[in-house]
Amino acid sequence: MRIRKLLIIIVALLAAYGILVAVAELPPYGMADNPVHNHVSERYINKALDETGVTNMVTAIVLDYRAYDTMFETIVLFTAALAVVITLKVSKRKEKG
Amino acid sequence: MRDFILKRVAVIILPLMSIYGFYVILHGHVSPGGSFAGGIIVGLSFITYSTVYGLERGKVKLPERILTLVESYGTLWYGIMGIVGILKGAPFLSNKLAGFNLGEPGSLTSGGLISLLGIGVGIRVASTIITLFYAMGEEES
Amino acid sequence: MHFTSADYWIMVLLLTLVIASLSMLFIKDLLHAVIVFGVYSLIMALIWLLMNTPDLAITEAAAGICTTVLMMAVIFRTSRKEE
Amino acid sequence: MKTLLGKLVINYPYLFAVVLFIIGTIIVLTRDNLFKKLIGINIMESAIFIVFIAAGNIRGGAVPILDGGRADTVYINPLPSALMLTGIVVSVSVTAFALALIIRLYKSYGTTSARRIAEMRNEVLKHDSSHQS
Repeated sequence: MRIRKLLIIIVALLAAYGILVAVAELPPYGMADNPVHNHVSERYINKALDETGVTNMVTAIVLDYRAYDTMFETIVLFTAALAVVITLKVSKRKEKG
Repeated sequence: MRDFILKRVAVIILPLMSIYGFYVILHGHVSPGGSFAGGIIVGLSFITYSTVYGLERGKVKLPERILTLVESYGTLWYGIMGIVGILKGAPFLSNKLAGFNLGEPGSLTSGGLISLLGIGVGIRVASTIITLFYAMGEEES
Repeated sequence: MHFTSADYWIMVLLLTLVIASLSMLFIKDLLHAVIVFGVYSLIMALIWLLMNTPDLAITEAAAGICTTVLMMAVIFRTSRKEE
Repeated sequence: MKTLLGKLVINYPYLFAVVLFIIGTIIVLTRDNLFKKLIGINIMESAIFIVFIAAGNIRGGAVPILDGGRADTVYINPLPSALMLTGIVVSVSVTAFALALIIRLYKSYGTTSARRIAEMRNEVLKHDSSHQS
Protein backbone atom coordinates (compact mmCIF):
# COMPACT_ATOMS: atom_id res chain seq x y z
CA MET A 1 0.00 0.00 0.00
CA ARG A 2 2.88 2.33 0.81
CA ILE A 3 4.60 1.62 -2.51
CA ARG A 4 1.35 2.35 -4.33
CA LYS A 5 1.00 5.76 -2.68
CA LEU A 6 4.62 6.60 -3.46
CA LEU A 7 4.10 5.57 -7.08
CA ILE A 8 0.97 7.75 -7.33
CA ILE A 9 2.85 10.77 -5.98
CA ILE A 10 5.77 10.26 -8.40
CA VAL A 11 3.46 9.94 -11.40
CA ALA A 12 1.50 13.01 -10.28
CA LEU A 13 4.67 15.08 -9.98
CA LEU A 14 5.77 13.98 -13.48
CA ALA A 15 2.35 14.97 -14.82
CA ALA A 16 2.67 18.31 -13.00
CA TYR A 17 5.99 18.96 -14.73
CA GLY A 18 4.43 18.19 -18.12
CA ILE A 19 1.46 20.47 -17.53
CA LEU A 20 3.74 23.26 -16.25
CA VAL A 21 5.88 23.12 -19.40
CA ALA A 22 2.69 23.44 -21.46
CA VAL A 23 1.25 26.21 -19.26
CA ALA A 24 4.43 28.32 -19.52
CA GLU A 25 3.83 28.71 -23.26
CA LEU A 26 0.41 30.34 -22.78
CA PRO A 27 0.16 34.06 -23.59
CA PRO A 28 1.22 36.25 -20.64
CA TYR A 29 -1.39 36.76 -17.95
CA GLY A 30 -3.31 40.00 -17.81
CA MET A 31 -2.39 41.57 -21.16
CA ALA A 32 -5.12 43.36 -23.11
CA ASP A 33 -3.97 42.00 -26.51
CA ASN A 34 -4.20 38.32 -25.69
CA PRO A 35 -5.99 36.14 -28.27
CA VAL A 36 -8.80 35.50 -25.76
CA HIS A 37 -10.11 39.04 -26.17
CA ASN A 38 -11.29 38.62 -29.75
CA HIS A 39 -14.31 39.82 -31.70
CA VAL A 40 -16.74 37.72 -29.61
CA SER A 41 -16.08 39.58 -26.38
CA GLU A 42 -15.93 42.89 -28.27
CA ARG A 43 -19.40 42.26 -29.61
CA TYR A 44 -20.75 41.43 -26.15
CA ILE A 45 -19.17 44.55 -24.65
CA ASN A 46 -20.28 46.94 -27.36
CA LYS A 47 -23.73 45.64 -28.23
CA ALA A 48 -25.04 44.26 -24.93
CA LEU A 49 -26.73 47.48 -23.88
CA ASP A 50 -28.55 47.98 -27.20
CA GLU A 51 -29.64 44.40 -27.66
CA THR A 52 -30.68 43.43 -24.14
CA GLY A 53 -31.06 46.65 -22.19
CA VAL A 54 -29.15 45.53 -19.09
CA THR A 55 -25.91 47.00 -17.79
CA ASN A 56 -24.47 43.83 -16.24
CA MET A 57 -22.89 41.98 -19.16
CA VAL A 58 -22.55 38.66 -17.36
CA THR A 59 -26.29 38.57 -16.74
CA ALA A 60 -26.88 39.56 -20.36
CA ILE A 61 -24.82 36.58 -21.53
CA VAL A 62 -26.23 34.11 -19.03
CA LEU A 63 -29.91 34.96 -19.42
CA ASP A 64 -30.17 36.32 -22.96
CA TYR A 65 -27.42 35.33 -25.39
CA ARG A 66 -26.96 31.88 -23.88
CA ALA A 67 -30.41 31.33 -22.43
CA TYR A 68 -30.54 27.76 -23.71
CA ASP A 69 -27.45 27.04 -21.65
CA THR A 70 -29.12 28.34 -18.49
CA MET A 71 -32.30 26.39 -19.26
CA PHE A 72 -30.49 23.07 -19.37
CA GLU A 73 -28.43 24.12 -16.36
CA THR A 74 -31.62 24.50 -14.32
CA ILE A 75 -32.62 21.08 -15.63
CA VAL A 76 -29.29 19.72 -14.36
CA LEU A 77 -30.02 21.14 -10.90
CA PHE A 78 -33.58 19.75 -11.04
CA THR A 79 -32.26 16.32 -11.99
CA ALA A 80 -29.72 16.41 -9.15
CA ALA A 81 -32.44 17.20 -6.59
CA LEU A 82 -34.63 14.47 -8.08
CA ALA A 83 -31.81 11.92 -7.90
CA VAL A 84 -31.00 12.83 -4.29
CA VAL A 85 -34.63 12.52 -3.20
CA ILE A 86 -35.05 9.19 -5.03
CA THR A 87 -31.80 7.78 -3.61
CA LEU A 88 -32.68 8.65 -0.02
CA LYS A 89 -36.44 8.06 0.03
CA VAL A 90 -36.40 4.63 -1.63
CA SER A 91 -34.07 3.29 1.05
CA LYS A 92 -36.39 4.60 3.75
CA ARG A 93 -39.38 2.80 2.29
CA LYS A 94 -37.43 -0.46 1.97
CA GLU A 95 -36.40 -0.34 5.62
CA LYS A 96 -39.99 0.23 6.74
CA GLY A 97 -41.55 -2.59 4.74
CA MET B 1 -30.84 22.60 19.34
CA ARG B 2 -32.41 24.44 22.28
CA ASP B 3 -30.05 27.38 22.74
CA PHE B 4 -31.66 30.65 23.86
CA ILE B 5 -29.06 32.97 22.34
CA LEU B 6 -29.10 31.18 18.99
CA LYS B 7 -32.87 31.51 18.75
CA ARG B 8 -32.90 35.23 19.55
CA VAL B 9 -30.05 35.98 17.14
CA ALA B 10 -31.75 33.93 14.44
CA VAL B 11 -34.95 35.94 14.87
CA ILE B 12 -33.01 39.14 14.17
CA ILE B 13 -30.86 37.84 11.32
CA LEU B 14 -33.32 35.69 9.34
CA PRO B 15 -35.54 38.46 7.85
CA LEU B 16 -32.45 40.42 6.84
CA MET B 17 -30.98 37.35 5.11
CA SER B 18 -34.19 36.72 3.18
CA ILE B 19 -34.51 40.36 2.14
CA TYR B 20 -30.88 40.43 1.04
CA GLY B 21 -31.40 37.31 -1.04
CA PHE B 22 -34.44 38.76 -2.80
CA TYR B 23 -32.51 42.01 -3.31
CA VAL B 24 -29.70 40.11 -5.04
CA ILE B 25 -32.21 38.28 -7.24
CA LEU B 26 -34.12 41.43 -8.24
CA HIS B 27 -31.01 43.55 -8.88
CA GLY B 28 -29.14 40.85 -10.79
CA HIS B 29 -29.23 42.81 -14.05
CA VAL B 30 -27.98 46.17 -12.82
CA SER B 31 -25.38 45.16 -10.22
CA PRO B 32 -23.15 42.19 -9.34
CA GLY B 33 -24.94 39.11 -8.23
CA GLY B 34 -27.61 37.22 -10.01
CA SER B 35 -30.36 34.71 -9.72
CA PHE B 36 -28.18 31.78 -8.63
CA ALA B 37 -26.43 33.60 -5.81
CA GLY B 38 -29.67 35.18 -4.59
CA GLY B 39 -31.52 31.90 -4.74
CA ILE B 40 -28.85 30.16 -2.69
CA ILE B 41 -28.93 32.99 -0.09
CA VAL B 42 -32.73 32.73 0.25
CA GLY B 43 -32.39 28.96 0.61
CA LEU B 44 -29.68 29.35 3.26
CA SER B 45 -31.96 31.57 5.36
CA PHE B 46 -34.55 28.79 5.56
CA ILE B 47 -31.77 26.28 6.25
CA THR B 48 -30.70 28.47 9.18
CA TYR B 49 -34.28 28.44 10.48
CA SER B 50 -34.57 24.67 10.37
CA THR B 51 -31.11 24.26 11.89
CA VAL B 52 -31.86 26.48 14.89
CA TYR B 53 -35.50 25.57 15.53
CA GLY B 54 -35.38 21.91 14.48
CA LEU B 55 -36.25 20.22 11.22
CA GLU B 56 -39.84 19.47 12.23
CA ARG B 57 -40.75 23.12 12.74
CA GLY B 58 -39.02 23.99 9.49
CA LYS B 59 -41.13 21.43 7.68
CA VAL B 60 -44.27 22.88 9.25
CA LYS B 61 -43.26 26.35 8.05
CA LEU B 62 -42.39 25.25 4.52
CA PRO B 63 -43.84 21.81 3.68
CA GLU B 64 -42.19 19.56 1.14
CA ARG B 65 -45.36 19.57 -0.99
CA ILE B 66 -45.02 23.33 -1.63
CA LEU B 67 -41.31 22.90 -2.37
CA THR B 68 -42.04 20.25 -4.99
CA LEU B 69 -44.64 22.49 -6.63
CA VAL B 70 -42.33 25.51 -6.69
CA GLU B 71 -39.48 23.44 -8.09
CA SER B 72 -41.51 21.95 -10.92
CA TYR B 73 -43.31 25.14 -11.90
CA GLY B 74 -40.07 27.13 -11.69
CA THR B 75 -38.61 24.89 -14.37
CA LEU B 76 -41.82 25.18 -16.39
CA TRP B 77 -41.81 29.00 -16.03
CA TYR B 78 -38.61 29.17 -18.06
CA GLY B 79 -40.21 27.24 -20.90
CA ILE B 80 -43.41 29.31 -20.83
CA MET B 81 -41.42 32.54 -21.00
CA GLY B 82 -39.61 31.13 -24.02
CA ILE B 83 -42.82 30.17 -25.77
CA VAL B 84 -44.01 33.79 -25.58
CA GLY B 85 -41.34 34.48 -28.20
CA ILE B 86 -42.72 31.78 -30.49
CA LEU B 87 -46.27 33.15 -30.17
CA LYS B 88 -45.02 36.58 -31.23
CA GLY B 89 -43.34 35.10 -34.32
CA ALA B 90 -39.76 35.25 -33.06
CA PRO B 91 -37.30 32.48 -32.07
CA PHE B 92 -37.57 30.61 -28.78
CA LEU B 93 -36.39 32.62 -25.74
CA SER B 94 -35.90 35.83 -27.73
CA ASN B 95 -35.98 39.10 -25.82
CA LYS B 96 -36.00 42.19 -28.00
CA LEU B 97 -37.38 40.48 -31.10
CA ALA B 98 -40.40 39.25 -29.14
CA GLY B 99 -41.38 42.83 -28.29
CA PHE B 100 -40.50 42.93 -24.58
CA ASN B 101 -40.12 46.48 -23.30
CA LEU B 102 -36.40 46.95 -22.59
CA GLY B 103 -36.97 49.99 -20.40
CA GLU B 104 -34.43 52.55 -19.29
CA PRO B 105 -30.95 51.04 -18.75
CA GLY B 106 -29.93 50.88 -15.11
CA SER B 107 -33.42 50.93 -13.67
CA LEU B 108 -35.06 48.01 -11.90
CA THR B 109 -37.59 47.35 -14.66
CA SER B 110 -35.07 47.22 -17.49
CA GLY B 111 -34.18 44.10 -19.38
CA GLY B 112 -37.63 42.79 -20.28
CA LEU B 113 -37.40 39.01 -20.34
CA ILE B 114 -34.18 38.89 -18.33
CA SER B 115 -35.61 40.03 -15.02
CA LEU B 116 -38.62 37.70 -15.42
CA LEU B 117 -36.35 34.72 -16.08
CA GLY B 118 -34.12 35.76 -13.18
CA ILE B 119 -37.00 35.70 -10.69
CA GLY B 120 -38.05 32.23 -11.83
CA VAL B 121 -34.53 30.79 -11.69
CA GLY B 122 -33.86 32.34 -8.27
CA ILE B 123 -37.00 30.96 -6.65
CA ARG B 124 -36.44 27.48 -8.03
CA VAL B 125 -32.78 27.41 -6.97
CA ALA B 126 -33.88 28.38 -3.44
CA SER B 127 -36.43 25.56 -3.32
CA THR B 128 -33.87 23.08 -4.67
CA ILE B 129 -31.35 23.97 -1.97
CA ILE B 130 -34.00 23.59 0.76
CA THR B 131 -35.07 20.24 -0.72
CA LEU B 132 -31.47 19.00 -0.68
CA PHE B 133 -31.08 20.02 2.98
CA TYR B 134 -34.37 18.38 3.99
CA ALA B 135 -33.36 15.17 2.25
CA MET B 136 -29.90 15.07 3.83
CA GLY B 137 -30.57 16.57 7.24
CA GLU B 138 -33.13 14.05 8.42
CA GLU B 139 -31.76 12.53 11.60
CA GLU B 140 -32.94 8.95 11.45
CA SER B 141 -35.07 7.62 8.64
CA MET C 1 5.94 43.24 -17.22
CA HIS C 2 5.33 44.94 -13.90
CA PHE C 3 3.14 43.63 -11.11
CA THR C 4 0.61 45.83 -9.39
CA SER C 5 -0.42 45.50 -5.74
CA ALA C 6 -3.49 43.45 -6.70
CA ASP C 7 -1.12 40.89 -8.23
CA TYR C 8 0.78 40.46 -4.98
CA TRP C 9 -2.48 40.09 -3.03
CA ILE C 10 -3.66 37.43 -5.48
CA MET C 11 -0.33 35.62 -5.04
CA VAL C 12 -0.68 35.62 -1.24
CA LEU C 13 -4.26 34.36 -1.43
CA LEU C 14 -3.35 31.64 -3.93
CA LEU C 15 -0.52 30.53 -1.64
CA THR C 16 -3.06 30.31 1.19
CA LEU C 17 -5.24 28.13 -1.05
CA VAL C 18 -2.32 25.78 -1.66
CA ILE C 19 -1.62 25.55 2.08
CA ALA C 20 -5.30 24.86 2.82
CA SER C 21 -5.48 22.13 0.22
CA LEU C 22 -2.23 20.57 1.48
CA SER C 23 -3.64 20.53 5.01
CA MET C 24 -6.57 18.55 3.59
CA LEU C 25 -4.09 15.68 3.04
CA PHE C 26 -3.09 15.44 6.69
CA ILE C 27 -6.22 16.29 8.71
CA LYS C 28 -7.72 13.12 10.21
CA ASP C 29 -10.92 14.61 11.61
CA LEU C 30 -13.47 14.99 8.82
CA LEU C 31 -15.34 17.84 10.53
CA HIS C 32 -12.15 19.89 10.62
CA ALA C 33 -11.51 19.08 6.96
CA VAL C 34 -14.95 20.37 6.02
CA ILE C 35 -14.40 23.58 8.01
CA VAL C 36 -11.12 24.11 6.17
CA PHE C 37 -13.03 23.56 2.95
CA GLY C 38 -15.42 26.39 3.88
CA VAL C 39 -12.45 28.69 4.47
CA TYR C 40 -11.06 27.54 1.11
CA SER C 41 -14.16 28.67 -0.79
CA LEU C 42 -14.22 31.99 1.07
CA ILE C 43 -10.62 32.72 0.03
CA MET C 44 -11.55 31.73 -3.50
CA ALA C 45 -14.35 34.34 -3.44
CA LEU C 46 -11.77 36.97 -2.41
CA ILE C 47 -9.51 35.95 -5.32
CA TRP C 48 -12.35 36.41 -7.78
CA LEU C 49 -13.13 39.80 -6.33
CA LEU C 50 -9.52 40.78 -7.03
CA MET C 51 -9.72 39.28 -10.54
CA ASN C 52 -12.55 41.71 -11.49
CA THR C 53 -15.42 39.22 -11.50
CA PRO C 54 -17.75 40.19 -8.62
CA ASP C 55 -20.66 38.13 -9.98
CA LEU C 56 -18.62 34.98 -9.58
CA ALA C 57 -17.42 36.10 -6.13
CA ILE C 58 -20.96 36.36 -4.72
CA THR C 59 -22.00 33.08 -6.33
CA GLU C 60 -18.91 31.25 -5.07
CA ALA C 61 -19.33 32.53 -1.51
CA ALA C 62 -22.97 31.38 -1.43
CA ALA C 63 -22.31 28.06 -3.14
CA GLY C 64 -19.31 27.28 -0.95
CA ILE C 65 -21.30 27.86 2.24
CA CYS C 66 -24.12 25.73 0.82
CA THR C 67 -21.74 22.87 0.04
CA THR C 68 -20.17 23.13 3.50
CA VAL C 69 -23.56 23.02 5.22
CA LEU C 70 -24.64 19.97 3.23
CA MET C 71 -21.35 18.18 3.97
CA MET C 72 -21.71 18.91 7.71
CA ALA C 73 -25.27 17.57 7.70
CA VAL C 74 -24.04 14.36 6.10
CA ILE C 75 -21.07 14.06 8.47
CA PHE C 76 -23.36 14.20 11.48
CA ARG C 77 -25.37 11.34 9.95
CA THR C 78 -22.34 9.19 9.17
CA SER C 79 -19.05 8.76 11.01
CA ARG C 80 -16.72 11.63 11.85
CA LYS C 81 -13.39 9.79 11.95
CA GLU C 82 -11.33 9.04 8.90
CA GLU C 83 -10.27 5.40 9.11
CA MET D 1 13.62 35.74 -18.28
CA LYS D 2 13.17 33.12 -20.99
CA THR D 3 13.61 30.17 -18.68
CA LEU D 4 10.73 28.00 -17.53
CA LEU D 5 10.62 29.61 -14.08
CA GLY D 6 10.58 33.11 -15.53
CA LYS D 7 7.66 32.29 -17.78
CA LEU D 8 5.84 30.66 -14.87
CA VAL D 9 6.27 33.72 -12.67
CA ILE D 10 4.65 35.82 -15.37
CA ASN D 11 1.82 33.27 -15.64
CA TYR D 12 1.49 32.82 -11.88
CA PRO D 13 -2.28 32.04 -11.71
CA TYR D 14 -1.79 29.11 -14.06
CA LEU D 15 1.14 27.88 -11.96
CA PHE D 16 -0.92 27.87 -8.76
CA ALA D 17 -3.88 26.31 -10.59
CA VAL D 18 -1.69 23.41 -11.78
CA VAL D 19 -0.36 22.92 -8.23
CA LEU D 20 -3.92 22.88 -6.85
CA PHE D 21 -5.02 20.42 -9.54
CA ILE D 22 -2.17 18.04 -8.73
CA ILE D 23 -2.87 18.26 -4.99
CA GLY D 24 -6.53 17.46 -5.69
CA THR D 25 -5.50 14.47 -7.78
CA ILE D 26 -3.23 13.19 -5.02
CA ILE D 27 -6.03 13.58 -2.44
CA VAL D 28 -8.47 11.68 -4.67
CA LEU D 29 -6.03 8.86 -5.39
CA THR D 30 -4.34 8.30 -2.02
CA ARG D 31 -7.06 8.86 0.58
CA ASP D 32 -9.48 6.05 1.32
CA ASN D 33 -12.28 8.09 2.81
CA LEU D 34 -15.12 9.04 0.45
CA PHE D 35 -15.46 12.53 1.97
CA LYS D 36 -11.80 13.22 1.29
CA LYS D 37 -12.25 12.07 -2.29
CA LEU D 38 -15.22 14.45 -2.66
CA ILE D 39 -13.20 17.37 -1.29
CA GLY D 40 -10.40 16.49 -3.71
CA ILE D 41 -12.81 16.58 -6.63
CA ASN D 42 -14.00 20.02 -5.50
CA ILE D 43 -10.40 21.27 -5.35
CA MET D 44 -9.75 20.04 -8.90
CA GLU D 45 -12.87 21.83 -10.13
CA SER D 46 -11.81 25.10 -8.52
CA ALA D 47 -8.39 24.81 -10.17
CA ILE D 48 -10.12 24.66 -13.56
CA PHE D 49 -12.18 27.75 -12.61
CA ILE D 50 -9.00 29.66 -11.74
CA VAL D 51 -7.50 28.88 -15.16
CA PHE D 52 -10.56 30.14 -17.02
CA ILE D 53 -11.04 33.30 -14.99
CA ALA D 54 -7.34 34.18 -15.18
CA ALA D 55 -7.46 33.77 -18.95
CA GLY D 56 -10.27 36.32 -19.20
CA ASN D 57 -8.76 38.87 -16.83
CA ILE D 58 -6.96 42.07 -17.88
CA ARG D 59 -4.51 43.74 -15.51
CA GLY D 60 -6.04 47.09 -14.58
CA GLY D 61 -9.25 46.40 -16.48
CA ALA D 62 -12.75 47.25 -15.37
CA VAL D 63 -15.52 45.02 -14.02
CA PRO D 64 -17.91 44.04 -16.86
CA ILE D 65 -20.71 46.34 -15.71
CA LEU D 66 -21.32 49.35 -17.94
CA ASP D 67 -20.78 52.65 -16.16
CA GLY D 68 -22.29 55.17 -18.53
CA GLY D 69 -20.42 57.71 -20.56
CA ARG D 70 -16.72 56.87 -20.23
CA ALA D 71 -15.54 55.57 -23.59
CA ASP D 72 -11.93 54.67 -22.81
CA THR D 73 -12.66 51.97 -20.24
CA VAL D 74 -11.09 48.56 -20.90
CA TYR D 75 -13.57 45.92 -19.81
CA ILE D 76 -12.45 42.39 -19.05
CA ASN D 77 -13.82 39.48 -21.04
CA PRO D 78 -17.28 38.63 -19.65
CA LEU D 79 -17.57 35.28 -21.40
CA PRO D 80 -15.39 33.10 -19.09
CA SER D 81 -17.17 34.34 -15.98
CA ALA D 82 -20.55 33.51 -17.52
CA LEU D 83 -19.33 30.01 -18.39
CA MET D 84 -17.88 29.43 -14.93
CA LEU D 85 -21.16 30.56 -13.33
CA THR D 86 -22.65 27.47 -15.00
CA GLY D 87 -19.71 25.42 -13.77
CA ILE D 88 -20.25 26.39 -10.12
CA VAL D 89 -23.89 25.34 -10.21
CA VAL D 90 -22.99 22.02 -11.85
CA SER D 91 -20.34 21.46 -9.17
CA VAL D 92 -22.94 22.04 -6.42
CA SER D 93 -25.26 19.49 -8.08
CA VAL D 94 -22.48 16.92 -8.43
CA THR D 95 -21.49 17.39 -4.78
CA ALA D 96 -25.09 16.98 -3.60
CA PHE D 97 -25.59 13.76 -5.54
CA ALA D 98 -22.26 12.36 -4.34
CA LEU D 99 -23.28 13.13 -0.74
CA ALA D 100 -26.54 11.23 -1.25
CA LEU D 101 -24.58 8.25 -2.55
CA ILE D 102 -22.27 8.45 0.50
CA ILE D 103 -25.29 8.30 2.84
CA ARG D 104 -26.64 5.32 0.93
CA LEU D 105 -23.29 3.47 1.08
CA TYR D 106 -22.98 4.20 4.81
CA LYS D 107 -26.43 2.71 5.42
CA SER D 108 -25.54 -0.45 3.52
CA TYR D 109 -21.96 -1.04 4.68
CA GLY D 110 -21.57 0.94 7.90
CA THR D 111 -18.39 2.70 6.81
CA THR D 112 -17.24 5.54 4.55
CA SER D 113 -13.89 4.00 3.61
CA ALA D 114 -13.70 3.01 -0.04
CA ARG D 115 -11.17 0.24 0.59
CA ARG D 116 -13.28 -1.48 3.24
CA ILE D 117 -16.40 -1.20 1.06
CA ALA D 118 -14.50 -2.89 -1.78
CA GLU D 119 -13.29 -5.65 0.56
CA MET D 120 -16.84 -6.31 1.79
CA ARG D 121 -18.12 -6.45 -1.78
CA ASN D 122 -15.40 -8.92 -2.72
CA GLU D 123 -16.31 -11.17 0.19
CA VAL D 124 -19.98 -11.09 -0.74
CA LEU D 125 -19.21 -11.87 -4.38
CA LYS D 126 -16.87 -14.74 -3.42
CA HIS D 127 -19.51 -16.17 -1.09
CA ASP D 128 -22.18 -15.97 -3.80
CA SER D 129 -20.05 -17.69 -6.44
CA SER D 130 -19.04 -20.54 -4.10
CA HIS D 131 -22.67 -20.95 -3.08
CA GLN D 132 -23.85 -21.28 -6.68
CA SER D 133 -21.24 -23.84 -7.73
